[in-house]
Amino acid sequence: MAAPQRRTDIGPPHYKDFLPPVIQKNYGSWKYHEVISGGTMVHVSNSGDKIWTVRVASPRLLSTDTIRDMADIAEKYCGGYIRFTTRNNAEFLVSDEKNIEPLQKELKQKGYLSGGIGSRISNIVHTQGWVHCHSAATDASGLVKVIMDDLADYFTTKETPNKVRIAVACCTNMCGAVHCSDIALVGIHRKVPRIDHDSIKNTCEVPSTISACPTGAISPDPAKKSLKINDDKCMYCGNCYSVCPSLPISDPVNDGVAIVVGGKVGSLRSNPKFSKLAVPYIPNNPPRWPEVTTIVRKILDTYIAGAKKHERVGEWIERIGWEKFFELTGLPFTFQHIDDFTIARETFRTASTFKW
Amino acid sequence: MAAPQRRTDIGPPHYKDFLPPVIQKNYGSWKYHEVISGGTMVHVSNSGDKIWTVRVASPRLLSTDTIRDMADIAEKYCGGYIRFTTRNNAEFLVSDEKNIEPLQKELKQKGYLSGGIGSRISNIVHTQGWVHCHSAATDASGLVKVIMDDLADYFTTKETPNKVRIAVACCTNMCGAVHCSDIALVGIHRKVPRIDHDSIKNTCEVPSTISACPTGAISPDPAKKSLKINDDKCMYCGNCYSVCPSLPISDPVNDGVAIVVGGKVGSLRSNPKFSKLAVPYIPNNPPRWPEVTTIVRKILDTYIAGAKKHERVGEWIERIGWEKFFELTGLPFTFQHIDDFTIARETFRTASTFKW
Amino acid sequence: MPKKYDTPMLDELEKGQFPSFVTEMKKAAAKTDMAADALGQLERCFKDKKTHWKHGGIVGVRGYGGGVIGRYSDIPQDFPNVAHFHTVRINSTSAYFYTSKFLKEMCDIWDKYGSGLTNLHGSTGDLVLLGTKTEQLESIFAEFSSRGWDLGGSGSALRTPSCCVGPARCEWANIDTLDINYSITQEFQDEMHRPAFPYKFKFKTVGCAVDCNASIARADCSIIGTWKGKIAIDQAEVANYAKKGLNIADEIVGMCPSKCMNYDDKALKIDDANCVRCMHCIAKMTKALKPTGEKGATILIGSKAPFVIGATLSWVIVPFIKMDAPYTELKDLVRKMWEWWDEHGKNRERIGELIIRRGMREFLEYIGIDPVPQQVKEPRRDPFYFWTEADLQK
Amino acid sequence: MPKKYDTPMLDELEKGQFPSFVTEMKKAAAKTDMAADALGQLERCFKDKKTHWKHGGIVGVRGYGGGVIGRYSDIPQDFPNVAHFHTVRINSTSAYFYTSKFLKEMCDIWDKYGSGLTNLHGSTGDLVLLGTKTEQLESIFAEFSSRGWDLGGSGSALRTPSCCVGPARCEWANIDTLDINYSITQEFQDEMHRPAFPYKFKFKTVGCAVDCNASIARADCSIIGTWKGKIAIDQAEVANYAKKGLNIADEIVGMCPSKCMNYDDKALKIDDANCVRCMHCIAKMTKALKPTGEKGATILIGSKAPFVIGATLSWVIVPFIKMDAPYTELKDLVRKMWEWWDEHGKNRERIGELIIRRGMREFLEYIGIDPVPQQVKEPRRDPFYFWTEADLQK
Ligand code: SRM
Ligand code: SRM
Ligand code: SRM
Ligand code: SRM
Ligand code: SF4
Ligand code: SF4
Ligand code: SF4
Ligand code: SF4
Ligand code: SF4
Ligand code: SF4
Ligand code: SF4
Ligand code: SF4
Repeated sequence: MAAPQRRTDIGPPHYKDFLPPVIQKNYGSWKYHEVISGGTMVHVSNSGDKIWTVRVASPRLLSTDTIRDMADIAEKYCGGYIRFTTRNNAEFLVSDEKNIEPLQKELKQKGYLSGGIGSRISNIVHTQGWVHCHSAATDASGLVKVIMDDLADYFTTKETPNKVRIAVACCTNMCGAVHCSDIALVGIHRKVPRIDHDSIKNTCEVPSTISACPTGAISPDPAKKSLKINDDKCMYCGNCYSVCPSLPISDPVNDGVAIVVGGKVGSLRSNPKFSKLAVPYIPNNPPRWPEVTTIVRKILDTYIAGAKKHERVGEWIERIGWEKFFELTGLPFTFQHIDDFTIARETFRTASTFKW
Repeated sequence: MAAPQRRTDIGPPHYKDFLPPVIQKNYGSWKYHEVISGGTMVHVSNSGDKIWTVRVASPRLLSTDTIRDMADIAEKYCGGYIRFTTRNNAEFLVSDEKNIEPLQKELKQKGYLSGGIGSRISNIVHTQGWVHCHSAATDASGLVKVIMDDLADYFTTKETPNKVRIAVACCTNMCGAVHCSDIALVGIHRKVPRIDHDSIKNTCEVPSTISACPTGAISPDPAKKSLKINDDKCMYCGNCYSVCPSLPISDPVNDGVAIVVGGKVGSLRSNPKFSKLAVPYIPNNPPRWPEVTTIVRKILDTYIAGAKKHERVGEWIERIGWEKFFELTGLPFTFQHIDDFTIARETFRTASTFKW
Repeated sequence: MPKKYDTPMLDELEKGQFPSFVTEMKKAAAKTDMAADALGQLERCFKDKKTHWKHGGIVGVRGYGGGVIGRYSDIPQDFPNVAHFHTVRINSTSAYFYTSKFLKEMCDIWDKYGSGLTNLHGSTGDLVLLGTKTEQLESIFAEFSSRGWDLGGSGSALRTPSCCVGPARCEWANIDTLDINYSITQEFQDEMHRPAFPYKFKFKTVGCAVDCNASIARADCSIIGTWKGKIAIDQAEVANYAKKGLNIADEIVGMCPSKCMNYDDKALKIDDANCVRCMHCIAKMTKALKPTGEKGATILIGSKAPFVIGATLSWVIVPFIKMDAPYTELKDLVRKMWEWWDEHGKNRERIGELIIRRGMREFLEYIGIDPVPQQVKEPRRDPFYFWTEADLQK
Repeated sequence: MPKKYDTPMLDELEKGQFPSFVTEMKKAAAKTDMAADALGQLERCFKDKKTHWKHGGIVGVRGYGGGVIGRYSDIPQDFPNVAHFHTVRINSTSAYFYTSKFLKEMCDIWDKYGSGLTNLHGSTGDLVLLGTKTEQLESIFAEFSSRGWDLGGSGSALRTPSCCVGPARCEWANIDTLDINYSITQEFQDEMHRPAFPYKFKFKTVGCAVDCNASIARADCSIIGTWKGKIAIDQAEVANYAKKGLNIADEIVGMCPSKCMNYDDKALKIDDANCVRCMHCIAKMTKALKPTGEKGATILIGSKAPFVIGATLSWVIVPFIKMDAPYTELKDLVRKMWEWWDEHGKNRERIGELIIRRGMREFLEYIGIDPVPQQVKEPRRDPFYFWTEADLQK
């Protein structure tokens, strides 16, 4: 096979070429939708046309075998049309009602997990972890797997008060939407980076390394032609390592996972919110991180028991107050929970109105 | 008269020596109070005892003549007991119901203005201004006088949806509670301080002057043995002048008054709030600052027309939204309204939910 | 007879309903040269649209480092009697209660040694005597102190503490604000009179969250009375309020910030565990509602005016502390705070700014207070934080 | 036949209901050496509790400065087939619609030149091909580009824009998210492929404030569809919802953030002037409520992950802009923003950080947008602010 002719700056193909005919016809003219089950919904257009969506979970990390299998299924029931969601689920787009049952059956039989639609837990937005990133303080895919195994019923059938968006990022670069998720896990370090004085001059640009440090802990070390780190100022964020490979920070004993909660991005009812720290540190305990799944489950159960219908995790917590969140979940409140970063003072309680 | 014997570190006299007998008897045992009129209320104790309070306005700046006159009145009707409030009004404390009417009559006849109790405008907390301070960008007593003249009916009789706390500070040192008032005025500058290079070495401590600048606009000028100011960074706050007399900043043409609104300190219904900028600048126009009184009146009228009962100014604005506040008051929204100081980003609108 | 100045601009400020400070100044100006020149210079300020006062130098009384604010005219040639025009701060009584006897004595002294002009009171709470000359200061101090009065604070020192009227004439006081205020003031006389702090320090005490002394906005240490217990409800009085036209559903239940109230036109119920003690319902239905149970205070730290990092409100350090005389726990706590501040504070750095700069952890650990969620509105966002060796060992 | 490793720890992750990434890796490992070594090295990471990847160097295709993430093992001696293990970012289609035909072609290419492992999709929205060697990059690029596909962004460049499903399958889209996304991507090919910005730049477009693409949290430029007009109410459908058990008072009216709804068990009313268009009522009663009037978008700028100053959400710059193809107004605006950022941005400074550093005024003036209250939650607190000579003249 001769190498084909390369082309540049052509951008992606036009989306129209990938839309099922019923979507092309009713584009921009949808009237309403109905959720049929945890994994199936139908959208009805002003013309009366319908399109059914059958959503299945994906580990996101897919082999070509699995993608080919999905393509085959799409050909069989969907005229070859399939899409992926912004949370990495696969959606089979069905134009013909009578294809739905056989499709669902085949999916089930092949072990696909259908769900994620409606007031449920959908897939976990996540990142590379130990599968591909040099920066990872924990694994991402592994955490996703163990959490979703534990909560799978909430993906397929059981309902939560509102959607619960979970995210995982393997370091504080946060390549997911961790900072605005209902429940999120993020890999963290707890030790000062080690300095490889020998390699530093060749691998690192000193000014950008210094300015990468959020706390100003790094300064030049002219004697050694290297850098110095002020241990007292370092909060182990790892940003210096992102710009300078000679400052490795990962540490098998002290790295681990933090849990943040209560964020959201939609504007429904209440404005978008940042996630806030619930648990500062849980040790990495692969392959199944049992402490993590236990705590995530505890937070979720407490939310389900306490929230009003339509309340997101953050809305529920803001209604009851953070002091109640810690009381009800039994999670300890520590010095790490009190902000000391850039907008710390905006988080201090400037009122005597709180709950005992 | 021989000089009396001085004593040191004795502190103030014991408060018990200044409490009327009925207060001593019922101290800590008050049951409820009732507002009788704009200037009179009664507190009833668990024992059934009562104490009436008749409150009168004070310009705070009092001559000894007036204080003597108040003392005389207190002797006549109150067993000599009088107190001042945290907002500088005078309170005549009456134990005998039959003294109230004659007291009110005498006060009226002598020109005292009784009021400030209940859902009204009370006295304006304020500062020295041109009467006594070197730092004043505007006068305080003058502004208080013209505003209270205009709003006197709301002190004496008319009601507002809730208390309206007004404050005036003559510079951004804010020796009043300007930063947490319903409506407040603050004197501001708009020009970079002038540097008196000759006197600076004798009058100013260089490091503390440099660190007084919130924006880091000041740096040493070793050549001149003086200081330099980076004009682009200076926001005319005047803090450098507070620590260094050789950096005069006042400017008759460009100094003036800013109006901030929506602050409060109590926790009722909503937490304490900072005041926020409503009008960045009004020129000093003594003796009666007509532009200022017009705008204060406009803000007040808009509040009275729009607020629900019990809503403070800030609560009303937060309910309708700042965009509506500017629309309803007709005040222009300018670049100065957008924060660029330490917590600026917390004030940016991180949602698409606003009103047109 | 003091000199008389034409004051056409200030005369405009004698018009109108509200009592006029110009009238007050004229009264004093009729008696003292200082007040007369103060009035004349003020007219000049109005004309020139600028202040004519210069930075003050250090003036005071023997053995004290504060209590007097030095003030000098920048046009002494025109107004020689205010060439010096210093302010004397007399430490007021708790909640500003006075007898006519004292007030008259005070007036006599002030007419003799000063301008005859006062502020009742200054923003911090001092009885402010406005305008005298350096050479009078010792006499003034002797006159007052011999009668049992002392100077208040100024400079980098403890400032005159102040409080709300509290138990003296208010049904909502959870703590004895007057006594706390008095006791603190007496305890820390040295800290008040001999400035040795990095910057000023202010206490303000109030009996409840209504905060009639603006303590949360302008005190380095705000002491706010509160309770742990139920709000007792007198249902008959509730019915009375309803009868008299209070719309309980809208005005009370609907405005409760924690939505912990319920009213079914017959009985009012409060879910006390979820009440945040905001005081709204109690203030609007004082005859019907009364806090019960344990009384004490919340201690908040850090409020101040905007320099250098922007205005702050005080924030919770100790959610609840018993406040029984002689308030030893509070005083010990404050001493610890000062120790830490003395050690780390920069010149002109308030304690709140220092906490923001160095972090709550260091402060709390030093003063021996545990972290609790009541100290924050919400936990931190960004997951960057410090660990000590002790934390890692755990 | 690729080498097989023992993976006792990873095997644990094939248990459980949720589809397993380990199973996926094993499928690929059965076919390619690269995937096999990736699996082996991952097991080692699990055992060592640390990553075994090193910082990437710069690798890519001819004429492009991005689109490939270099990746190297730190134990290549043990896992030689992942000594290089670079990622190729293929620019996905708007809203991730695919045909089986394309997917199969993609798989064929990837089995041939790479590990057979993918991410559908990366967090930014690329079709991520996970793991190949430097020498394969040109061939991969040729295979894809000859079929009409191009690389996405990486480095200090425009990143692959993404959007929600919008008008393709959602009744709430106020703007044509797919077309906007496509048009932006095509317009700025050079900015995507030849990194020349101070740092990365991301666009995310959504049809309404529900924000199904998390645009407000992770896009330097968030484009959010909205409307100016009334919410049309179908009262019959309202009644239907009530009949079916929706508690309209509690679940809809009671949760409306602007309290602008009213329901009296007969008719629902909305005070449209006070609606903030939060989408709650519309989402929960989709058959009954429909926005009408002018459609367009709100443009927000600045969201990003926590480094260096803490996480940010995008904030409003332009409250309303019409979004008709070819979106010239938007594109011109963006170009202006970039110009300003290019001029002032430091290395690794996102545009939002730059605005925070230099102030909204300079940014808004440069791009020619007026200040309006919609840009802020509330006006500033502390009354320190700049004036230009022009301001003073006014
Ligand atoms: C398919 C997808 C868009 C896409 O372009 O891929 C999508 C599709 C729909 N979303 Fe979404 N949302 C999708 C990601 C999101 C996200 C983004 C995210 O999770 O990162 C959000 C924001 C979450 C947040 O606020 O943190 C999101 C918040 C919502 C909400 C708001 C929930 C709430 O009340 O807070 C609704 C409305 C509702 O459920 O009533 C909604 C409603 C819908 C509707 C009903 C819209 C419609 O009329 O078609 C669609 C089906 C709902 C469902 O799955 O239950 N969608 N939706 C995304 C599916 C992800 C997945 O696989 O689960
Ligand atoms: C006398 C004084 C205390 C003192 O130690 O001097 C005082 C006394 C009372 N206050 Fe106050 N307040 C006093 C300053 C304050 C302040 C502080 C300030 O203004 O700087 C506040 C906080 C204002 C704020 O939040 O910004 C204050 C906010 C209140 C409120 C809360 C109003 C609200 O709903 O937001 C109440 C409750 C009410 O009115 O229902 C209240 C209620 C009361 C009561 C009814 C308390 C009682 O049961 O005795 C007293 C008479 C009320 C009145 O004047 O209408 N008092 N009150 C102060 C009188 C100042 C004056 O001359 O006007
Ligand atoms: C007299 C008084 C205003 C008044 O008319 O009532 C006053 C007057 C001055 N204040 Fe003040 N402050 C007064 C209460 C306040 C308050 C309010 C309070 O204490 O409740 C504040 C705001 C709260 C706070 O502490 O932050 C206040 C915040 C300042 C500041 C800013 C401090 C800061 O940390 O940002 C300064 C500047 C300074 O310390 O150099 C200041 C400085 C000054 C100086 C000493 C001027 C200076 O720069 O040296 C003023 C002397 C004026 C004069 O010539 O008489 N004054 N000052 C108040 C004291 C009277 C009293 O003792 O009762
Ligand atoms: C692949 C991907 C994660 C994933 O598994 O999906 C990813 C992977 C990396 N990101 Fe990311 N980022 C990815 C989406 C994101 C997102 C989410 C988004 O785009 O919506 C964010 C948060 C939003 C934002 O832009 O702030 C994100 C914030 C970062 C940051 C922090 C940037 C900052 O301004 O703070 C870094 C650090 C850097 O740029 O040096 C980073 C850096 C990296 C690097 C290149 C590591 C590095 O330090 O050089 C990672 C390469 C991993 C690898 O070896 O494969 N990545 N990164 C995502 C891109 C796939 C794609 O193209 O579709
Ligand atoms: S979150 Fe950190 S470790 Fe994970 S992919 Fe992104 S940069 Fe790598
Ligand atoms: S880990 Fe973070 S805080 Fe520590 S030196 Fe590096 S950049 Fe600075
Ligand atoms: S506010 Fe400023 S000008 Fe006024 S008294 Fe205080 S320091 Fe002086
Ligand atoms: S006026 Fe304020 S901003 Fe300007 S130089 Fe002085 S301290 Fe700095
Ligand atoms: S603060 Fe509370 S206790 Fe003190 S006077 Fe006000 S209402 Fe009464
Ligand atoms: S005190 Fe405040 S929070 Fe408590 S019940 Fe009354 S209104 Fe509600
Ligand atoms: S963001 Fe709005 S338009 Fe886009 S898919 Fe979600 S609900 Fe539909
Ligand atoms: S869109 Fe939101 S703000 Fe508007 S009426 Fe509906 S719930 Fe209320």
